[in-house]
Amino acid sequence: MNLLGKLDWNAIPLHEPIIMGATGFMVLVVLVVLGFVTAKGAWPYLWREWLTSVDHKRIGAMYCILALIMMLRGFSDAIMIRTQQAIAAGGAQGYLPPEHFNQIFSAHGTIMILFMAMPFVVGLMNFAVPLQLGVRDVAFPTLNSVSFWLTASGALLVNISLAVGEFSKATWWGYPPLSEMQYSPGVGVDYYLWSLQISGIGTLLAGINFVTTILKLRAPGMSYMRMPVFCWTALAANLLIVAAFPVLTATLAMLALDRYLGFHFFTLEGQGNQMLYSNLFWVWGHPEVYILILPAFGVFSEVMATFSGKPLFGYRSMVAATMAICVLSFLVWLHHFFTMGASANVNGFFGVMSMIIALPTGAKVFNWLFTMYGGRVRFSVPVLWSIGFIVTFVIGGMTGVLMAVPPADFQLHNSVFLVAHFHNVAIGGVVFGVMAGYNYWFPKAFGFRLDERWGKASFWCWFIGFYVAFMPLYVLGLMGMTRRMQHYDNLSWQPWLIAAAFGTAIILVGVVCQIVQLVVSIRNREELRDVTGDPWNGRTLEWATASPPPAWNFAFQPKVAGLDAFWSSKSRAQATKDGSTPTRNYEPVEMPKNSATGFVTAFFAVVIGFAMIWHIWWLASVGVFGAFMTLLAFTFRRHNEIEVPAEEIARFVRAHQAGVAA
Amino acid sequence: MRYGLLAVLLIGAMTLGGCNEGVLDPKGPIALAERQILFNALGIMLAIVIPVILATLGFAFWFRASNERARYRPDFTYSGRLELLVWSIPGMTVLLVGGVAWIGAHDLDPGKPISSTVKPVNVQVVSLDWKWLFIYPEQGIASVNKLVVPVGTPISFELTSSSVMNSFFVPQLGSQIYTMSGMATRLHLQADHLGTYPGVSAMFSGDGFPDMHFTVDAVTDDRFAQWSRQAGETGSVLDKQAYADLFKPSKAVAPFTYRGVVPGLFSSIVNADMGPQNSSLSICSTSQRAER
Amino acid sequence: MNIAVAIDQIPQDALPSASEAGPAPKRIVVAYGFWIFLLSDIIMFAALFASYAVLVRSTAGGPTGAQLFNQTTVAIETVCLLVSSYSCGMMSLAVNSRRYLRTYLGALITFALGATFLSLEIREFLSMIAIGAAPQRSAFLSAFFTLVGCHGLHVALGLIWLVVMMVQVAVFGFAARVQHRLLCFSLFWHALDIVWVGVFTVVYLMGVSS
Amino acid sequence: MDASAPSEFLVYTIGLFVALLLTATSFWTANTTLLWSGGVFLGLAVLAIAQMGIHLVFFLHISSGPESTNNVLALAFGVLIVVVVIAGTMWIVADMNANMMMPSGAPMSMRMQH
Ligand code: HEA
Ligand code: HEA
Ligand code: CUA
Ligand SMILES: [Cu+2]
Repeated sequence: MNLLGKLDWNAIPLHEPIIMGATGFMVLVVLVVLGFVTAKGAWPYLWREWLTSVDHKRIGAMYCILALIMMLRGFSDAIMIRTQQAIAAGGAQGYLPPEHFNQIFSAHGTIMILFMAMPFVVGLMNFAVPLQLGVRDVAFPTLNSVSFWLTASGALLVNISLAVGEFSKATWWGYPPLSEMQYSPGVGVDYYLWSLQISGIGTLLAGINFVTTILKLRAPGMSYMRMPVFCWTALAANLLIVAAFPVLTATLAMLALDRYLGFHFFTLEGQGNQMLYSNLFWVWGHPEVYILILPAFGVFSEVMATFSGKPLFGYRSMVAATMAICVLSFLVWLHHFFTMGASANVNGFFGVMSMIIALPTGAKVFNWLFTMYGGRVRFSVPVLWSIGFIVTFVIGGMTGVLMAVPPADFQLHNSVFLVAHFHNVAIGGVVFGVMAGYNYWFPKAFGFRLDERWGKASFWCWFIGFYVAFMPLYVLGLMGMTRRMQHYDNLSWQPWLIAAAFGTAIILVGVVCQIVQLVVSIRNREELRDVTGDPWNGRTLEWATASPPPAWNFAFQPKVAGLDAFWSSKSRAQATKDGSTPTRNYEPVEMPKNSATGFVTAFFAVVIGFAMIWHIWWLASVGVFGAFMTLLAFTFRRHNEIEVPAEEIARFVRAHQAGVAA
Repeated sequence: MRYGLLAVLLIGAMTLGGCNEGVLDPKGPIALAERQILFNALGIMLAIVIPVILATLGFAFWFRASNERARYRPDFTYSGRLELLVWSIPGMTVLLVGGVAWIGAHDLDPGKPISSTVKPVNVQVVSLDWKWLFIYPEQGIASVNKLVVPVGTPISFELTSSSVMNSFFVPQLGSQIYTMSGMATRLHLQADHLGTYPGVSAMFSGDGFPDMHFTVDAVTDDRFAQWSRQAGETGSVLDKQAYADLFKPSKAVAPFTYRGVVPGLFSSIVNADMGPQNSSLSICSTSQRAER
Repeated sequence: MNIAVAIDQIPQDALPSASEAGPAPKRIVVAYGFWIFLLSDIIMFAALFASYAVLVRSTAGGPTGAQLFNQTTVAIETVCLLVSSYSCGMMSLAVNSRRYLRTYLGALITFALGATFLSLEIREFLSMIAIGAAPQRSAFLSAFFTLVGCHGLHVALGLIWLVVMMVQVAVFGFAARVQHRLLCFSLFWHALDIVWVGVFTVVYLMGVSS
Repeated sequence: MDASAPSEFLVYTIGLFVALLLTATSFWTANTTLLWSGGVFLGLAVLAIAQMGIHLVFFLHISSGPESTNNVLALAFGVLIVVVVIAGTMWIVADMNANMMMPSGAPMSMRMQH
């Protein structure tokens, strides 16, 4: 009986220079950051104000920071894929042997979708939705913190796999039989399973939280048809989370039972059915990509309207399109396995259903166009991302519809044409969207704008780099190149792959510009300071409060009388020229108290995950017990609220007004 | 405008780049029809997508805040007529492409035999770790990593896998299809031109995946007869023992042939899951893949 | 001028519909959030049901449902759950009218019935494993144990939750928080019944009759 | 509160009674030889759906009143997804099984029935 399960010194790949280099670098960065925090004596502050915070704005910011860090990890994987494929032609094997290469693209896909894009959109929703709804916080603030920390736990586990053991080599789909014990006896697939399960639970809880918040907590007067479009897209995305993630949980649980207890869901032995996994995986997988894109659509709607200086065109059809996409996205999943051998009726049905999604999406695109029409478009950074998005996404959507034609997909499936499609929509749609949102809401979150020049430079590098990096893949796909190739013999592919690698280098420059933008903006924050709380002449309620907003968001509960609440109240105020501020009686506000529940639960979640991966059963039981006791302790806490005295609120408002007047 | 031009250039490059091999250089009726569908669907969609891109850039340029001549109309937020347009233009497109999809799915159903006066050749395909086995039941021979077919003759494939999922794919002949253990998928292809075409696995299957390719030789009937005769005279017989050897994982295997095949080998590979009573092929369920 | 105040100056007409009434009270928010959770849980069960339906004939030469299932046990289990739902409802009524004794009594009966259900189920599982019908035997049995076991796991968690709630009633009395949680518990318990209706119909009755 | 208590009590009691009745009918349907065997499957499904409805109305207090509009909408969405997931999966996998013909010509689903 081994106390440490499968874990021993061999788990650490000491003989692999690349992996150890990357690990060493990561550990170094972490140590530097920790050292810096310790030297500054910032631990109490961090603990009090961030790690245990239940404030939706803080949690939103932490989600985004997590996403940015994971982006860098995902990007380094991408660079490795691109350089490997640029050189491993003919007889050459490149510098990454299969067992590394296969881990790298599996990790890249998993991280980009689940630990980069997901946290980023959830972070933006966290930050903006309660503000836009005109309320103090989400429905369940402590649960929100638990959600975040569970997501972070999953991300941590994925990164631990770099140093201890290995990550999955069975792609981000984890299709059996390849992912079964028989063909993947290592711990890689277990890392995949447990990191997805843990973060998946976090995401599910976040989804529940946001559906409840949007449906049950809105400022007085904000009927459904007065909600900002971003809130609508957030509602749709979270409904999809609530409906899709349980399926993923069940599917991965079945795979885990196969691997851990010798069940036969998907194995040939015992007459399991591998097709069942593919089917269930995509029942989740397809809605998942819309969970990512819908909030991005919401960001573009806000940005387009704000920077065109007019309300969004066709609000009602935008709402209808959003909800239509939400429902339709559950009816198309088979388009990911047209080539499995279903009959023509099944393929045809799911093909046509997939295309029908182009209809509401197209309506959205046209509505954005007509929002610009008759507007006064200011070319700030968020707008650049939005216009770049429309141009790029339309191409990616088109190639998606192309693959929704079954006979065309018979030729394009699993080729790099498909890889080009989904980067076209994932980068041109989701990444551009979160970048727009990041530039748009940054001043609200931190009180100063981001530098425009570096922002624009970053955008152009990304935009051009994207085309150079991914258009060649369309060509290669048509030339018959399949995805996930560690090396290839066909020398005529190589020039295109070198071009693609070059494009990735341009994107890298864009990423560097982005980091510089952040540094420069922090340095020049006094010049970039936003004192009014409304740097863009916004339309929605988040711009009605100070930047950064106080913990309680609004001194008084805003009352809403129409669409674009803030915009219309500003025009009304201008019309009456009523600049005087009536004196008001401030009332104390009840705020949820900080709680370490999320952090501690997540700590135990990491323990459970790690122990299960390495078959250290006693430790897993300790983790379960610890997590249970933590939650129990939380439910026995007597006071969950603190009261912010009226005087403090009045002081804050006075200071803000003084700033605005100055 | 620049991007429109860029797109046109890129599409041009695509067509050129894809011309010498791959799916844009079809050598059989299935691939030909699929290329046509691909182009038709692309054409239908470009007719709407290019104007959208141009309009995006045009609107953004004309309605820039610094343009004095553009009329500012902050109240232009709804127009029933435009709304109708907004939904019906994509609607029409979807109708068209959807029709293509539905009819195409039926016409080019991989399980549908190719109608022809020529009697089809049957080939049984097995994907192994990491190579392809082609069994010719009528000729009683088998070949590894090399598929020889008579030109102008429909080939009727039955496919299965001895280990993980793979996808049998010859881009220049058309449709790919998955191979899965314990079951048999169907596919019908035909080569109309003499030549040698690359074939691959399109579904990632582990460490040896990138080397899991094969060649397809489309030859005349005479050459085919000759080849199968020759193959029937040399090499060993693919019996259970030989299959067990072949079953062992290996990468980048040079093509070779088997002089004979024990009858019913393909179905016993498919039926490896028939339960304990059929343990003759139980090797199938224990992978011998090396893991570090 | 202060913008936050400008918002506030909007003439406050009568707020007509419920959707404009402003944030809902805590009780409603909690119950609604839990309702959404239950729906997601039911969707998870849907995936398990779908898997069971797909795999039900994949017995790999092993025993089938008709050979394994004992309808008498299932009937007793069903009655246990149904009556426990009723006693759970009685408990909710007692909570609403703040009666301690009735609350404890309701909880006790609910707990006892739930525990009986669980022990019957465990006994059934053990007897199946004893005759070689373990989940490792075939895909059908894997799906069966997972689907039914997942429901059983939910019941077990419900029992733990019930105990915790009774301690909280003893410690905090009928505080608002405790009431909200008891409300959620009863929703949970009733939802488990709904899942069980699916289980006994699809797994046991359809399995035996076909 | 006192006025509402007895009626609530009645609701639960009726619910229990009806649910027990439906359950008994289900068990009877599954075991009787009186019914045409082809209809048993359908009958069981209908009974189960009816009983789920009873639980929703009498135990979970779902009603059509304005205060539970949101709950009903969410429920409808959930039911839609449940139906899509179960029916879609069964349709797809059954179709695939039928297509994955054996060399002998017997469809795979036939083979799986022993
Ligand atoms: C954010 C992510 C995202 C988005 C938004 C989309 C959007 C779409 N996707 Fe994509 N897709 C992925 C992410 C995404 N996809 C990923 C990650 C994969 C692969 C995963 C893997 O295999 O690893 C994938 C794979 C994938 C496949 C599988 C291919 C294969 O495996 O062989 C298919 C096939 O149908 C498809 C189709 C579509 C369609 C029809 C849309 C539509 O929603 C697009 C709609 C948009 C438009 C059409 C443009 C705008 C519309 C107009 C301007 C109106 C007029 C136009 C027309 C009517 C055509 N996608
Ligand atoms: C959201 C999803 C997403 C995103 C954004 C990306 C981004 C990129 N991806 Fe990836 N990719 C996938 C999802 C994604 N990918 C998936 C699902 C797969 C399939 C995996 C599988 O096969 O199983 C895949 C596979 C995949 C392959 C295919 C391998 C193969 O099958 O042959 C390649 C090849 O080049 C690739 C490359 C890239 C590149 C160059 C980028 C670049 O665009 C990267 C861009 C860079 C960043 C996104 C980082 C930016 C960082 C910042 C902006 C930080 C800024 C910091 C501060 C402000 C502090 N990806
Ligand atoms: Cu195909 Cu079983
Ligand atoms: Cu999809």
